Amino acid sequence: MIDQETIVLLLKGVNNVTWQSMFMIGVSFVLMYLAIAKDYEPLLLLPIAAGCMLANLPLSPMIAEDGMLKVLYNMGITNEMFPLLIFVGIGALTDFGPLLENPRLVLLGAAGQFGIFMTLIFALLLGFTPNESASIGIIGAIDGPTSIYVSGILAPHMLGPITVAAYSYMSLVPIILPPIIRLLTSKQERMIRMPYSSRKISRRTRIMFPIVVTVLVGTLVPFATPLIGMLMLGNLMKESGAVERLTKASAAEIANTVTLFLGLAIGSTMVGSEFLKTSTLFILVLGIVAFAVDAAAGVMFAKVLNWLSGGKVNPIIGAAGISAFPMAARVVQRVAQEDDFENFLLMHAMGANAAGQVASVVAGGVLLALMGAGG
Amino acid sequence: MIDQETIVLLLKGVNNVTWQSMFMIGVSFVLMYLAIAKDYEPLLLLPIAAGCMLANLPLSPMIAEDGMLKVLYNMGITNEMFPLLIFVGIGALTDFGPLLENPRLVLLGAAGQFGIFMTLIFALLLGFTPNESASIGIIGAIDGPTSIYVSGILAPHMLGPITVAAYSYMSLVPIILPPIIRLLTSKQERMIRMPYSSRKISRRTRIMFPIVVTVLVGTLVPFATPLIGMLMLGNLMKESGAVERLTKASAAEIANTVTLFLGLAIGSTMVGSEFLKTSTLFILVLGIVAFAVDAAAGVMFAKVLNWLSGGKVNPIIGAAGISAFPMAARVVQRVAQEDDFENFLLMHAMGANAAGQVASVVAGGVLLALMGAGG
Amino acid sequence: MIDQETIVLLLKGVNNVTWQSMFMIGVSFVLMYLAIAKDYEPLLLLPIAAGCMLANLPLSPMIAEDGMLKVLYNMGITNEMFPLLIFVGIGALTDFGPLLENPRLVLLGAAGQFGIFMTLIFALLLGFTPNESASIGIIGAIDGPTSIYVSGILAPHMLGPITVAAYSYMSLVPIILPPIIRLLTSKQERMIRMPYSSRKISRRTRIMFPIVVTVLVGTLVPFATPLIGMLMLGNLMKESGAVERLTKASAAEIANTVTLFLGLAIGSTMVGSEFLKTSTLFILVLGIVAFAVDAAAGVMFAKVLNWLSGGKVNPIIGAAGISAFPMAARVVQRVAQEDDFENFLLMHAMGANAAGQVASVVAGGVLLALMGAGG
Amino acid sequence: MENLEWGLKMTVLGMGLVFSLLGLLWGLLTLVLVLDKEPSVPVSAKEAIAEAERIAAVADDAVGAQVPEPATVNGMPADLVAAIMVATMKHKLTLRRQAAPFMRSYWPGSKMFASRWVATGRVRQNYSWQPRGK
Amino acid sequence: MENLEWGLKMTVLGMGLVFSLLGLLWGLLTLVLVLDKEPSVPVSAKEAIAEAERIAAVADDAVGAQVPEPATVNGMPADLVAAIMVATMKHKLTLRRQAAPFMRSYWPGSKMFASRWVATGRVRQNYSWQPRGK
Amino acid sequence: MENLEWGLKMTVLGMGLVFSLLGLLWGLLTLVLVLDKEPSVPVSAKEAIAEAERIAAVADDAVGAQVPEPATVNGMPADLVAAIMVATMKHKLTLRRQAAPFMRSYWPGSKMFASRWVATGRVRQNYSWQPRGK
Ligand code: NA
Ligand code: NA
Ligand code: NA
Repeated sequence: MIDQETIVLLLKGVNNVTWQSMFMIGVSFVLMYLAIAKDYEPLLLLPIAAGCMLANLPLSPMIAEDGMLKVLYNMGITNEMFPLLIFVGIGALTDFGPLLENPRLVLLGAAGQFGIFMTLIFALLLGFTPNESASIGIIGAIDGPTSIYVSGILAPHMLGPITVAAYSYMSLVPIILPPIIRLLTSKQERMIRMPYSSRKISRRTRIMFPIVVTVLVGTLVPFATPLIGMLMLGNLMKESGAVERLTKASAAEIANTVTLFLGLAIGSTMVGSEFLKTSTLFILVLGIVAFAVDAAAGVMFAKVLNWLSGGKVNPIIGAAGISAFPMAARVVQRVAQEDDFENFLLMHAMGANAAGQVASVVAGGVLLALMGAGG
Repeated sequence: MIDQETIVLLLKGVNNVTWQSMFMIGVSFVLMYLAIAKDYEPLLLLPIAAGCMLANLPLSPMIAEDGMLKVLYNMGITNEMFPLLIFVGIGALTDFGPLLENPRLVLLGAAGQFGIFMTLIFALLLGFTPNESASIGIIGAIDGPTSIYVSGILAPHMLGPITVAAYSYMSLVPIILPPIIRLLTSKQERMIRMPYSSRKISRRTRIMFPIVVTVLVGTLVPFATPLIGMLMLGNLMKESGAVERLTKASAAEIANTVTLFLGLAIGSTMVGSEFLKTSTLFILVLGIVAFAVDAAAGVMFAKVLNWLSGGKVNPIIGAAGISAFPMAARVVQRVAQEDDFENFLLMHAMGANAAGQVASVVAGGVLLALMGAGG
Repeated sequence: MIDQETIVLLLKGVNNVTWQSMFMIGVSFVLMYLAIAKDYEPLLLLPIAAGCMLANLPLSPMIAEDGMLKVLYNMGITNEMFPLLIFVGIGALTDFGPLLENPRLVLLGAAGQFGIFMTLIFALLLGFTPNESASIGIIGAIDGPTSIYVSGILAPHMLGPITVAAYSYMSLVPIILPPIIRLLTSKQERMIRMPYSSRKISRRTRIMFPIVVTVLVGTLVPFATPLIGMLMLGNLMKESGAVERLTKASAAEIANTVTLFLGLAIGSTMVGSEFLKTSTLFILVLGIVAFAVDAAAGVMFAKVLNWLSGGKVNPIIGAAGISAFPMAARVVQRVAQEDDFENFLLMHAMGANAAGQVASVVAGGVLLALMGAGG
Repeated sequence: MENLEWGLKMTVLGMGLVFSLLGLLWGLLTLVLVLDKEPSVPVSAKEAIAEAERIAAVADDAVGAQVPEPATVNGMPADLVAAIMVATMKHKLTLRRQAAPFMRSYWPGSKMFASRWVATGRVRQNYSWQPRGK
Repeated sequence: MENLEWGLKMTVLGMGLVFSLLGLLWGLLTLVLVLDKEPSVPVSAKEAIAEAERIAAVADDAVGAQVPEPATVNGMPADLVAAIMVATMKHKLTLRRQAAPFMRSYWPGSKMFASRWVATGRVRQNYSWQPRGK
Repeated sequence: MENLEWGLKMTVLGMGLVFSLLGLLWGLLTLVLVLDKEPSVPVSAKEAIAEAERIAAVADDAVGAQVPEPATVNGMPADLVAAIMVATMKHKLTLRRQAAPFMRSYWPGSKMFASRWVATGRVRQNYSWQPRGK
């Protein structure tokens, strides 16, 4: 009664298990461990891990034509809508006040993007194509949606490892930054206190800021328009105070839904043959390099500013220019307090940090422009 | 090292700034001002303004193929899903009780749609095509989703200015109505008091109302089925009390998300060459005409009812028949109190107002039927 | 002035009323009655009823090309995304603890799927095609999303009646189960008390459970990967405790939105000619059969376990193996208390019930595998 | 003038249809009310207006129904007016606190959606309009 | 009868597979529990049922899990039964109020999702099932 | 080495553009601040840090901004530090309780999103940064 054909049908799944797929499922377990036990950006890494696991099960219908993970990928990754929507939510929760009070910190954000280009060069030397190299470099933006957006355009086949690297290392900022800061600064430098002055930032200025940034950046670097435009849209909605329902929806309901879908879709790209290359290993290593160079460049540039200002700038706030808002600023504050518990740099670091957030997006757009992508 | 080609690439954005795009960005600033500083329907106008600004930045990737604003447009404007989903939320928050207690007010809602057709004629005389004229006329429905739905079918190239006109003028109802009411009524008429009687509206009647309206209108005017069906679906869910989770989701999460997406998508249609025509100016002027004629027709028809009833109907409640629920009713109440502080007409005005809501949708369907659109 | 053509246009709607469409609108009224007055799964049945009503209005634009119900259908039914998303939400609210403490209950869940295959045979004998028969049989999974998923793949033209049957009968579980239980068990059997022992289920075990189940089932029955994967994804997010925002979004915002869309889309498939066949009547009858056979098989299998264990298993907990979590378990507890108010079986029944939930999904995948669907 | 003629035809047909449809609705609603057999009882204008404001306050939450008017009623602060109304009605009502409708309560602590009429609404919103204490 | 034969084959194969898979799962779960080395301790039925009700109350929130049953347990109002159970268990428990699970609290003030068992659940829901006070 | 050359070119161009753009932004912001004519007033570092923590606490809610650090500040429990800060600042501030920002309150009762700095934030978050009591 049970014929040959039926048995073949029943064993189809088991027969299609490959060592690659088993390895990738193992990778998904590692990601789950990092997300759940180590609390590494679980909102992103857990869905990515789940997507990876589901995509690597034998004959997975989820990545077949019309499979749900495929549908999600086409819904928001192909057209880059998901990372942009997440940016609206981030903008709705970001207060650029520390930067507005202290605009000269803006340049620290620029310095913190140096790792992008250093890493791009290293990647080129390792044999990656220009587009791939730029995608790996963008890990140095230290900003999830920017990394996803840029690499999704330039090298979609590397989206998985780049996103994983970007978010994992972002969780490691508290571990990566302190040794670099200590290596590059003397105790005396780290103990520099910076005075505070406060000025009221008018509501008008707060509302004009996102508009000015959008028009300025969008006009000079059209490729950056989607990234900067969506980040600043969220901020405009927040600062306007006129559309609280939409602000809340962007930061909560939309952000949560999109994060789940985005993570699953990105995870589903991590299938055996494409992922299991030495290139993936290189990406992971180069990602760390990008973070480290960013931080070092930020600190060194801040040292220059310190010198120019006659010793008034504590160079460690430069490390906050890498973005990773607001985590990097907190780490800087902690490092400062290790040498002098009464040294409060947080607000200055937050300013540099907010500048880094803007600069990361600008750098993403600049990179796309230089690659001439899309037109 | 930096060659000619690179420089051209870098100046691409600046070189593509046109006076049209600058003008449109200026328009977006005006809309932002109206939304934020003047509180004109900010939930719609702020996203529209943002969409307009982002679409008019040079070489904007957001309206390119697969650009996010294009994606949103295709997601819910082309197929009219967004305005319909907003209608579900409106239905879920609308209480037709005042109309159910006082069904004869229904006719006041009909009279308040006269501006649609007057405006259509004016538009024809100004040289607009029949479809365009009907789309401009529908501003007189004084109902956002209806205007978007109808003009999206008949004249999608005019969606931007029509939506902006519809929502801006809706915010101006408190300014537009009073002078018209005062012009057309004597103080004596405005001081007519209307007695109240109350009857318990059974839950069964409240549940049957949306069903009956859907079947009646949908059968007689199939083109109105989507509009009336979605409005009444929201109301049915609300009155049934059986699906509170869905009612809440429709009125909050879905409504908020869709409003943001809808606004951005509509704003993105407002690009230079299409918007900067005298026709846009005509649309803005004709929109005001539509509002005024609606209000006047409502008041005049109420005067007829007053005459027929032997002086028992205060003619100013006719002005609430234009829809703009519940704002128009409140304005009517305020006007009444200016002459007689003890004159409470609000519940009657709310009945006319709810009738106007239904009548607007019916008029939208009738207009589509008469134009033979789509079918 | 009003010509022939215009009159034809105006009467188009009325002229296109057919007895079939009127009958289907009547069906939608019955469903509304069941949903609102009888509280039969209103979250599903009310949207289904509304979709059915709107689709059957004459010339309904809602099911035309680009009509909203069509758009919703293509958005999440064609690709099966909606039922899968609902599964994420169910997983996020299901606690498999009772099963983990008492793993031998797992087999009761298997027994409760027997109705699927019995019903399949009956359907074959009544002349349905194999695919149709399997789709009807899957009503016996007694699990909404599984029924929708499987029948959506095998026999999409029967999606309407199958979904309606699945959810209606699920509401009837408290009425269907007790007589079957009483018929197949003696009072003495029903009075068997089962002792409890409790063990702490470690967080690690709770987190590993969804992962193990996904990999095990997904590897052996690839067709079950989407169903089991999404159910277990929700459970993993819940048990990990690391992504509460996503867990909540899955169980609330996403679930609510998808439920509304899913119901409307499924309702829209219930149009005259396809629905009004004797086959629909057969489906409704066979659905009840499936439920009854499931329950009977569960009880009989529990009797075997009771015999094997020397009288230590109360056979009525077998009825909870059908799934319908957690309702079936509650019904079992109620039946037990009728004979002995001090007999507390609920936790055991919950274990069988959770096993039934897993087994239903497995059975759905097995059925798809056996039909060789999709490749 | 062909255009004008067509436009007039549209107007006559359109307004005719709108009036016919709403007239039909009027008939149906009247019929339903007759079948309902609920008595119609006179109520004071103040009671009616309080109920009307409750309904309006809920509708204010709908997208596209913002109220840019100053929050006054004929020069008096609206909150005060509402408070007075509430006070005058209170003795007629039994307050059913626990059934506060979900529309108003999902973001508690925030006044995000609260219009000036919420105060009124909170008191009465759980009643279908039956101020006779029925 | 070809159909019947095919159907029977499906049944045998299908139920065989379902039983095999769940049997395999049984084995795996038993193994995990053995590795976990947690002791199994007898508990009273009342404690067990209270915990079970807590789990059921959370699951009631899932779409497609509505409970149209009358809210009684063998004729007694369910709330009362729950209250009694809670009262008898209370002295054994330390109440951890602050950790009220988010599932129940997102629309506070509303009883929207609250089944009759929530009262029970609210008391115990923060415990993994370890009524021995472990 | 063609690659290296191209890479260096990218670096020079890229960093040059990023610096130019942010420099331009610096200029614009400075201009705006000059036009705003708000005086710049010295504040204590503690006030500044409390405000900074408030801003950071809101940003923590953003996806991709989780804080896996141990909740201590130089060995002291963070909550304690926050509490001390709050206490030292409290006498300078008028508390505007009713305006608790919606970001923090949508799932009340749950500590779901609350970072260790929320305690600080709750006190000051309704102020734009103007600790002079302006
Ligand atoms: Na960066
Ligand atoms: Na109108
Ligand atoms: Na089942």
